[in-house]
Amino acid sequence: MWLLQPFNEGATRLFLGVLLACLALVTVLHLAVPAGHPLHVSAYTVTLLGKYLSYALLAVAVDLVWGYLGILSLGHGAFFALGGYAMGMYLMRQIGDRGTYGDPILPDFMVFLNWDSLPWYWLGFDMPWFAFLMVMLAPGALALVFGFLAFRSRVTGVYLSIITQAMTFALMLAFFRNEMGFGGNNGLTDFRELLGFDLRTDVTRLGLFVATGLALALGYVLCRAIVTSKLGRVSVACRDAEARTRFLGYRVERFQLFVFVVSAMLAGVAGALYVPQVGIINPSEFSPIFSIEIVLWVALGGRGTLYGAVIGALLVNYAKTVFTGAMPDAWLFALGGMFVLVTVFLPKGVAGLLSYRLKRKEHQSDDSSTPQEATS
Amino acid sequence: MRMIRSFVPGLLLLFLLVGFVPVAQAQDDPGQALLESLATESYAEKSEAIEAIITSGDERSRRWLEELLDGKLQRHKDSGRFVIVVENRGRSWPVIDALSFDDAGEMSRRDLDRIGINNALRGQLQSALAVLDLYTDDVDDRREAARELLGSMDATLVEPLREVIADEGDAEVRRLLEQGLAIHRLSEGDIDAIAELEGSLNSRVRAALNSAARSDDPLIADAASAALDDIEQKRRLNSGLETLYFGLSLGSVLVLAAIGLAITFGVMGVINMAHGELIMLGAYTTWAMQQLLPGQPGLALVLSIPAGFLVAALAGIAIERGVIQFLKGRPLETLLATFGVSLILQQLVRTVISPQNRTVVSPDWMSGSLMINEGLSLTLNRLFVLGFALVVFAGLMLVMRRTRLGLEVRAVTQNRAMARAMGIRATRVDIMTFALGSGVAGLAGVALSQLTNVGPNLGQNYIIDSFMVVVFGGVGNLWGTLVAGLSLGVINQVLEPWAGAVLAKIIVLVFIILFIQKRPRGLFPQKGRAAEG
Amino acid sequence: MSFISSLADRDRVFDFLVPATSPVDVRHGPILYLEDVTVTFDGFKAIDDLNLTIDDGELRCIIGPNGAGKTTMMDIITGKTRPDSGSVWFGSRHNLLAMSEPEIASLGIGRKFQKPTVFEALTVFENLELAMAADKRILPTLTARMSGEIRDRIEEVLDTIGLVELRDGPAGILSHGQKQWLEIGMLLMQRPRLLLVDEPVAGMTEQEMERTAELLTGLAGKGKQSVVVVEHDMGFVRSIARTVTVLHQGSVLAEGSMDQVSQDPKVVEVYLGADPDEEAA
Amino acid sequence: MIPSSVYRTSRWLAVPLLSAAVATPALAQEDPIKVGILHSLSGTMAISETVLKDTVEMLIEQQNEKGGLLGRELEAVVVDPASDWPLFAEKARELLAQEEVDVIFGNWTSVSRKSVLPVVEELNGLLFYPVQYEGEESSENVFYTGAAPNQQAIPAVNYLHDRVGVERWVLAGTDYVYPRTTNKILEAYLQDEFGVAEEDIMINYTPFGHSDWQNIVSEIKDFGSQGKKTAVVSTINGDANVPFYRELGNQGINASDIPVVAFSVGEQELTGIDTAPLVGHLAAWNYFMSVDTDTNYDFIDAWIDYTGDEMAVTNDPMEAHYIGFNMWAEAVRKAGTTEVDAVKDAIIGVAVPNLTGGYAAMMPNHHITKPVLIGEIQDNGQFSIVWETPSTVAGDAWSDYLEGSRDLISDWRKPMECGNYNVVEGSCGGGQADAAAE
Repeated sequence: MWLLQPFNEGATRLFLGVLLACLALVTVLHLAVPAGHPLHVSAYTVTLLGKYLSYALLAVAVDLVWGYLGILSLGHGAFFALGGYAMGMYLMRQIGDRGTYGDPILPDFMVFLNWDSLPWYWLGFDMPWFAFLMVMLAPGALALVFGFLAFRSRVTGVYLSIITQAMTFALMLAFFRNEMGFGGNNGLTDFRELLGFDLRTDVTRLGLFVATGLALALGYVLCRAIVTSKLGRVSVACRDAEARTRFLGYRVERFQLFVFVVSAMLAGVAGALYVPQVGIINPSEFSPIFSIEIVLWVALGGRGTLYGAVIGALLVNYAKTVFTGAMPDAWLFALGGMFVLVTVFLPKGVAGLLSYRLKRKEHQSDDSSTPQEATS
Repeated sequence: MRMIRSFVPGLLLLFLLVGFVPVAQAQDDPGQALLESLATESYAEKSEAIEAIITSGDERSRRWLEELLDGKLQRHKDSGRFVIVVENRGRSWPVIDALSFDDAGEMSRRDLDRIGINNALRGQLQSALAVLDLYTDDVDDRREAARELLGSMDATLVEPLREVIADEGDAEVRRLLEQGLAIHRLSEGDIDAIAELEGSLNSRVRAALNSAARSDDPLIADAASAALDDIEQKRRLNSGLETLYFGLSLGSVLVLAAIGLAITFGVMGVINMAHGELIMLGAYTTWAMQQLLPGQPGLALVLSIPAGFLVAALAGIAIERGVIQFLKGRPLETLLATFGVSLILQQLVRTVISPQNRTVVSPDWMSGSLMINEGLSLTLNRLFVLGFALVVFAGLMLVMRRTRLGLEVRAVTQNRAMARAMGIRATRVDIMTFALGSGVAGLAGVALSQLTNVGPNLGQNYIIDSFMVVVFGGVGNLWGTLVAGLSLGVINQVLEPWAGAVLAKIIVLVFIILFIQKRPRGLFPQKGRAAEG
Repeated sequence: MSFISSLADRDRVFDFLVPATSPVDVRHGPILYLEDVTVTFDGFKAIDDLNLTIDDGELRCIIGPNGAGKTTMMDIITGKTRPDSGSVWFGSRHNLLAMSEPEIASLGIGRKFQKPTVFEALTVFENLELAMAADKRILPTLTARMSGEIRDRIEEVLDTIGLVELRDGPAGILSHGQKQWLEIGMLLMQRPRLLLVDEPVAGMTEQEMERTAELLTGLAGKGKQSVVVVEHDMGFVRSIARTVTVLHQGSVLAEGSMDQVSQDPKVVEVYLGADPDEEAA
Repeated sequence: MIPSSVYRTSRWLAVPLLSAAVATPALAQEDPIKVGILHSLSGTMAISETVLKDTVEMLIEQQNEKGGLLGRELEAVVVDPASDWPLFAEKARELLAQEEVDVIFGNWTSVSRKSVLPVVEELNGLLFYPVQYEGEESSENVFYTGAAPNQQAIPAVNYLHDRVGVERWVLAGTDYVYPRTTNKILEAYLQDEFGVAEEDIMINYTPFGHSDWQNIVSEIKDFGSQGKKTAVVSTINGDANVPFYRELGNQGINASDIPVVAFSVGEQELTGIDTAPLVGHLAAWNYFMSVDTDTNYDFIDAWIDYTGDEMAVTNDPMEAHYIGFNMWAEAVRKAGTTEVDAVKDAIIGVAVPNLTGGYAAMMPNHHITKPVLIGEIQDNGQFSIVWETPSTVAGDAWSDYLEGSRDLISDWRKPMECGNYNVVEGSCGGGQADAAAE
């Protein structure tokens, strides 16, 4: 089966090995090692890592379209956020009558905006299966419509990038509006429980962390399966010589659409896993700057090698955590400097370094880690 | 204005007396008493005191009233001595004596009691001063005064104003005063007054008519609303023009912000995320200039045009040499690197200057608005920005089309290798081009400092819009940027009144997305085979 | 004589040269038919009222000075460029102007670009794999598996184009000539009914040119492929040409055997008068 | 910058990715009391929040000069949530779980508070929130030292109606929860109390950082020319104010025609504006730098010395932190420990001097008593106080003018211990119930 293909690759096995090992390690260190012991991993760290992993999944999704399809999406934050909102809406409904105003149905913000009933698009989100379906469908649908329009009319390169940006920007403004019924600027917060588990207990946090890790693993395998399949090679073909691919009889726009939608859904899942761990979702996730940051993770980790995206996401966000805590007044210098230095000195990103070692083992991703630019 | 009642005779008296009253000694100075009466908590009493001052006929009263209006008239807590604060920033202020107007050294703000006024008193003072101004020789002051008096006249003013009108030379002033009187008569219930007010677009006239339209006397009510209707007719046209102006002005801002990017990004293909910060630098240059030249914001602003260009251009060169030159042919990496640069620049400003916004003063000739007619007036600062944007654009076109640099730039961007072969120093051209684009960004900053915050976030607010405009117009096409900017601006402003600010912006964005579907290469795509593939 | 036999011989060896069954209807003669085609780029007439007919199984050479509209003509046939007016028919049933590139390609029209375009990030082998005639919809592509038979065919083509030892290297590292061959190879994998070959021998050595010449002549034939070659290199054209069409300023200047056209004074004036080598460069 | 950060840098960098959780040994008695500061030093909110960080650091410094608290040093733990709301929650957790701070001073925007709230409640921390806000909230672990709507908006409107004779109202605000709620309250209040007609109220919302006010200002101008005295009640958020006021000035709307009373514009914001055209426009706060008391002058002098900037200005949220910090210190002294529950109980009823010459007391609903001042903008970027409430006003967590919250009260004293007690149903509502139950 094509889904199992990736397991034949050394690199993928290595990646999965490391990832799962880390999951196990953290779990053990958190549960088994007593608090106060230097090796104990606190709930704080667990949640933090969980957040990183969800970002990593998002980065993988972006790398799939950017690295292999050559589509620089500056709007993937939108799919991430939509997934997050779908999850957030479910969590809001779970609050039930424990909200400030004790309304059994309406979330607090609706109560004080004097809404007397749930808007139609909130219906069904009290059912987990529906909500989780929406986590994938909502971003998927957006990607489908948007992609259909864009690819059909052969919008390419920077033009595509900019309209993806316009898309997420428009969505951000829309979600800021209180009339939209998504809590406006405050977004959705004060979550209580997920599938009956109290979100404020460490066990749940650990659970979410592990779940995110597994989701990342699955997402990674899925993406590898795609890029190692013939379809993956067609994607690379579209990326490097779109016209040629057409003359070979491939309907480029459909391939682009397919990969784009898959990637959007992955981003949605990432968002859904992100929200319960950080405890809030608000329109700022739609902000164009955030979407650009995602691209930065990928570029920094190494574009066109999925594991590079993971490395990039972890690296940048860990750095952010450390710097904002350690040098609150100067951390932007550090982060900014990091971006500059990496681009200038590591053209292939961090993965560029590793790929030398992996060259022999893994041919595929190494070839495609030297793509021609999609823009200009 | 009830306050003005009864002191008009005093005012006139005051003018007869000017120069005849001997300056009394401080101790038994009646002025001291007059000012004492101001030093009270109750605003009612203050208002009495002000009337007293006006009617006193003391020649210094005008100065007192003005200083009171500016909140500069203050009282020393311990000595009870009245002083006029010359400069009221910082901890201790230079002052002069309120009676003799002699220098009285410095006083700590701790020891001074301000004689506060509220808007009611402010109104009273303004109309009082306005009445005085009616007697000055400067015709503009008189017109200003007459305008000020519109809608704030009462019985006691009628007679004196009649006389004023009688020997007033300037038609405009006469017209305004007549109108003012008419408004007064209307409030007295004189229906003929409406005839005089007909067709005036002045907002105070409309206010008067509106309240008349609500009056119990049906005749007046009908007449007033009739008058209002045809005023509304005129206003509709005006507000149409106004909206157009708003649109163009917003558009000009977009153009300014984007035009530099049209060079660095459109022509060089560098995705310069630090563009916004270059704009910011320009704005800060303006601020710095005004710090260097305190008291003459106008000159500072003019000087900061070249200065802003230079600073931003130098910064641009630094970026090009320091980062971008290593990223030839990797446009996407430039996005990454320049984003880093933008973070650094922002934080740099926060640390070196301040995280707070900085004040950039608008020179007098740029504040206020140009009155086309009483219903339509164009705000001057935006008018200047609009003009500035067009000038910058024209200049840029000239550089790109008519100069050697422009030629070389186009050559290098079209075929680098060939251009080199023809002996064009490509690297030098790169530097120049980037410097040019950055410099223009700096100019944009100088202009924006007149419209919005000058702070570390200035750049971020414009970077997205800038990219939108450039792409919408068609990458690499300056005309495209111009048209795109202006049209987006107009669309936005036309939508805003009925869609609201947020929705308008959303609609514009969606419009851009759909438009790119129709024309995947923007408004003015680069045509021909070169653009294929 | 030996030439013919070698052809026949090669025919037998390369059974993959037998074209894929294509829906094209050639019972009424021509396989490609352009009528009154005109296209302009910003006012400049790249193609001016062009009429051209290619018969089934024919090998046609098209020559003409730069800017004569050769490449643009190919763009039109393959659906990349839409003409302002005129009609283009593939066989007597398919109106190419109403189709997208992929549709046209899957009808059995293959194209080799002037500037060789292969997928540089992919290996030579993968390039051929993608080119191969197969179900090119999404899911089949996603789940496609490499069968032994496919492998053999790719191997054969690799052998033909002489890139066997480079099969696993990225196509990006190939020399110009090798890329030309790879692209021709991709055409062969496509098994088209009509091949449009744009400057196939640019940057090739003498031997390579010979091989190409043999290959192309071998391809063409009734019931097999029809081949349209655009070429500058007069020597090469002479070596393969049966019928030659001379394009000038977007329309046909002359048509006939190489000798006929080379006598045609107009042609001599606009084209052959100039030094062929210079043209080829 | 801060010595503490240096030492934390070294420690942080020593941390490998996976064991980022560093064991923090249980604090011995002589260890310093840790005061967390959670204000954005970068991003959009840095403009307003950085001074608050400095304020708290100054207060800590002063306290240490006075010998600290309970004989222990105070130590500031500064982090930068970078105007990123999820990051606020993360940083709050870091402060409480990692740094184990005893109290947090922080947040500006409502959304950041909402994002921090669950964390603070879960880890049972103390948060002092210094900014005027929309109310409709009362958490066991949060102390609201800024103004609730009834401490700012309502009195301001009263002033305009009674003293200025305003009959027509423009409620203009940035589109987020604080303006929305405030305007809802005001709308209800105007209609109930003054019988203002529907058509005499114009409500307008704009996005964050809105910079093009041409249309809106001209609409306001038009709305104001209907023959009734008109005023604008502005809940426009910090950054958008500069272009707004500039546009007002340029379109020739001066304070005597249409006064604008702002709830989010203080001395700090005015430093970014050329105030000459704005003289006479109003703001409602609980403190102005121009307040004429010695405590205030001392505070200002200390601030100027601390920042070394002669032109440095103070503003209302700074006073809120001043009050909050002193209240906390007082409560700690009273409780004899920094242990959260003890401090929480001890602090209710604590009264400390404010900067306006009175006292601020902590109410059972975790809001404080404040005087309300109305000031007019001067040409030197200061406000001159034109009116103030005769006595201090107690902050009301739940507005009496909103449907949902009319019947709610908050009292964190035993036995009620409830943030939203419904007096009609006589029960402690919603989530607070199980929170209290724990």
